[in-house]
Amino acid sequence: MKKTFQAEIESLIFSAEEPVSAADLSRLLEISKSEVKKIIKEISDYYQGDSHGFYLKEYSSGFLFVTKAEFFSLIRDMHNKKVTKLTQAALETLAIIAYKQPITRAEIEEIRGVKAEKTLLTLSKYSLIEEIGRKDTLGNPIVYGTTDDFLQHFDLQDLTKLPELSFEELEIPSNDIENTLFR
Amino acid sequence: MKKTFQAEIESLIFSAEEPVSAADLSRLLEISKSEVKKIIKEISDYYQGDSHGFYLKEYSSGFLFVTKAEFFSLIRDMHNKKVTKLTQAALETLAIIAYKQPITRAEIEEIRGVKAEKTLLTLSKYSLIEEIGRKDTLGNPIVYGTTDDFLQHFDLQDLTKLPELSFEELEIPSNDIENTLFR
Amino acid sequence: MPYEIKLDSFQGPLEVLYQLVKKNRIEISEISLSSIAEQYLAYMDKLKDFNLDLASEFMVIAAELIEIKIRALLPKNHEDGEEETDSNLVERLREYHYFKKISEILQDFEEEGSKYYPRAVDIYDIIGEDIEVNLDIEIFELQEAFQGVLASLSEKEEVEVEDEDVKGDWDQLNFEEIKIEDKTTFILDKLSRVSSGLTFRDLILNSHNRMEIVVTFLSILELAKMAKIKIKQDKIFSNISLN
Repeated sequence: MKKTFQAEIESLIFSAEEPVSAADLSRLLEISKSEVKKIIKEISDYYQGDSHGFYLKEYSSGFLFVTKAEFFSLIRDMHNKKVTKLTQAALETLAIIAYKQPITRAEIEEIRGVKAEKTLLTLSKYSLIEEIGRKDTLGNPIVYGTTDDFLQHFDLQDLTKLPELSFEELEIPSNDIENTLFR
Repeated sequence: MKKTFQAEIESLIFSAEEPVSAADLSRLLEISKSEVKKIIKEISDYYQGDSHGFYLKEYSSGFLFVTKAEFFSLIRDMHNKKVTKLTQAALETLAIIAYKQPITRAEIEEIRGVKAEKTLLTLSKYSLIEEIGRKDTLGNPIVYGTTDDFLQHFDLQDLTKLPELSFEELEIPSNDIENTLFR
Repeated sequence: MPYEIKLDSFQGPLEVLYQLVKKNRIEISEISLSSIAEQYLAYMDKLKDFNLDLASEFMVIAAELIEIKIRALLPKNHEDGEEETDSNLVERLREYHYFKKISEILQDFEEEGSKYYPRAVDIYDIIGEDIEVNLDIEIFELQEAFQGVLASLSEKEEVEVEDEDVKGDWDQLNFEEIKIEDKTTFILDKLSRVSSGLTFRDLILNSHNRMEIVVTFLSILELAKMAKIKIKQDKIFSNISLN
């Protein structure tokens, strides 16, 4: 029987902490990228089956084995897993960067009306954003963009999957008013 | 078709930080231990197959998925070119030891709410922690502390140079300490 | 009633305006903004005692609001015949609103994205043989991890309180109620035994949960109020020293 490298690819992806790209696998196994992709498709189909608790998930930067979403609460309960959530300020800043990248700090501050230095620093530390260059204006300010980790964190395959809002969706809600100002 | 819990068991073992015992699985899934063992045998046989790169390994304290020995050099090639992050479990455990040393395994497990046996072993292998003595209580448990390598890795002169705790960071939930104080 | 002031995650002027728009259930337009100008100014008035630097950021928007208000009060000059264009402020607020909404959607995505767990055991355990790794951990990660643990501990504590079968093991971690008077006595006692003074960090170093840290902080404020100690902080987030 012809050797298919399925087991090799499984072991490599399984041992990885970050998504593994088809290009990396092709290089490591010295087989063509199309061959790698064919095998990945087979593995992927295979673990989709109901008898498996994890599957091969495709990210923008490659493939990673992760547990299926349906077992989320079971796993969380048993393993006492914590869920990390970003703060409102972080989410808003990320939203702005995601939609307007490349964008400078001053431009972000203009939109949010508050200083962004600390938030940008923290988002960089967590590899959710990165400096992607300099703007060709006075002072050559740094411009920021989102990273692969950003896509992974929000379960987005690529930036085109970011939500778009229509005019109707932008109505000020009238029922979920929470007055945080004068408390 | 009869529901067999194979997928649930796979997902739990796959996402575990420490080996998962049949007793734990039986309790959590509310099925008999013999049922669990039967399913584990099936999963185990299944991954022994040549097309798989990892298998279910039995430890004294339970089961874990690990890669097959034959792929070791391949995996090493992939990891050699990359930097590795500590897993969340290892990172938290290291943090607890750093800030609260000397500390026993039981105390660490109490704080994190999960077992710490393998994690402590891993951190010891990385020379980040070591046994620094015995506690003068029942059973004289081992107490752990950080190593000189630890200080060197983080470029710290001594333990008093560990960063101070602040409560204005990304991951603190929104009902954070500032709100509690200033509302 | 005291109004909310946050130290760092401070609500900027646009957020204040946005919350007022929500609270008053009005549209984002010049006409409606003019109706809430007073509320904004009233809020700003209370705020300005706290931080002049922040107040100045508020001032810019206040000026624009006043301009809008005045324009709304003045009789319209219909002979102009020109379409009124939205002010810069209305535009900014709409954009702010847009990203607020987007960030809400992102929050749902984040929730979704957090449902997939990768394998969690270390590479060592998976390969079963020694492998030379280039460990990449930074000190801030350690700090964050510990704070995360502390945070989840205090959440757990809340749950455990309701649980009748709380195991005695918690005693070991001193999870009993911490009283302010006990803490103030403790702080004074500790202060009396050192000559160089103490920092807030010294006092919370061995805290078992966030509640204890909060109590420590409140105790310090209490002692300062009673003029029993002096506290000093050079800038936000720097250490607080006690004398």
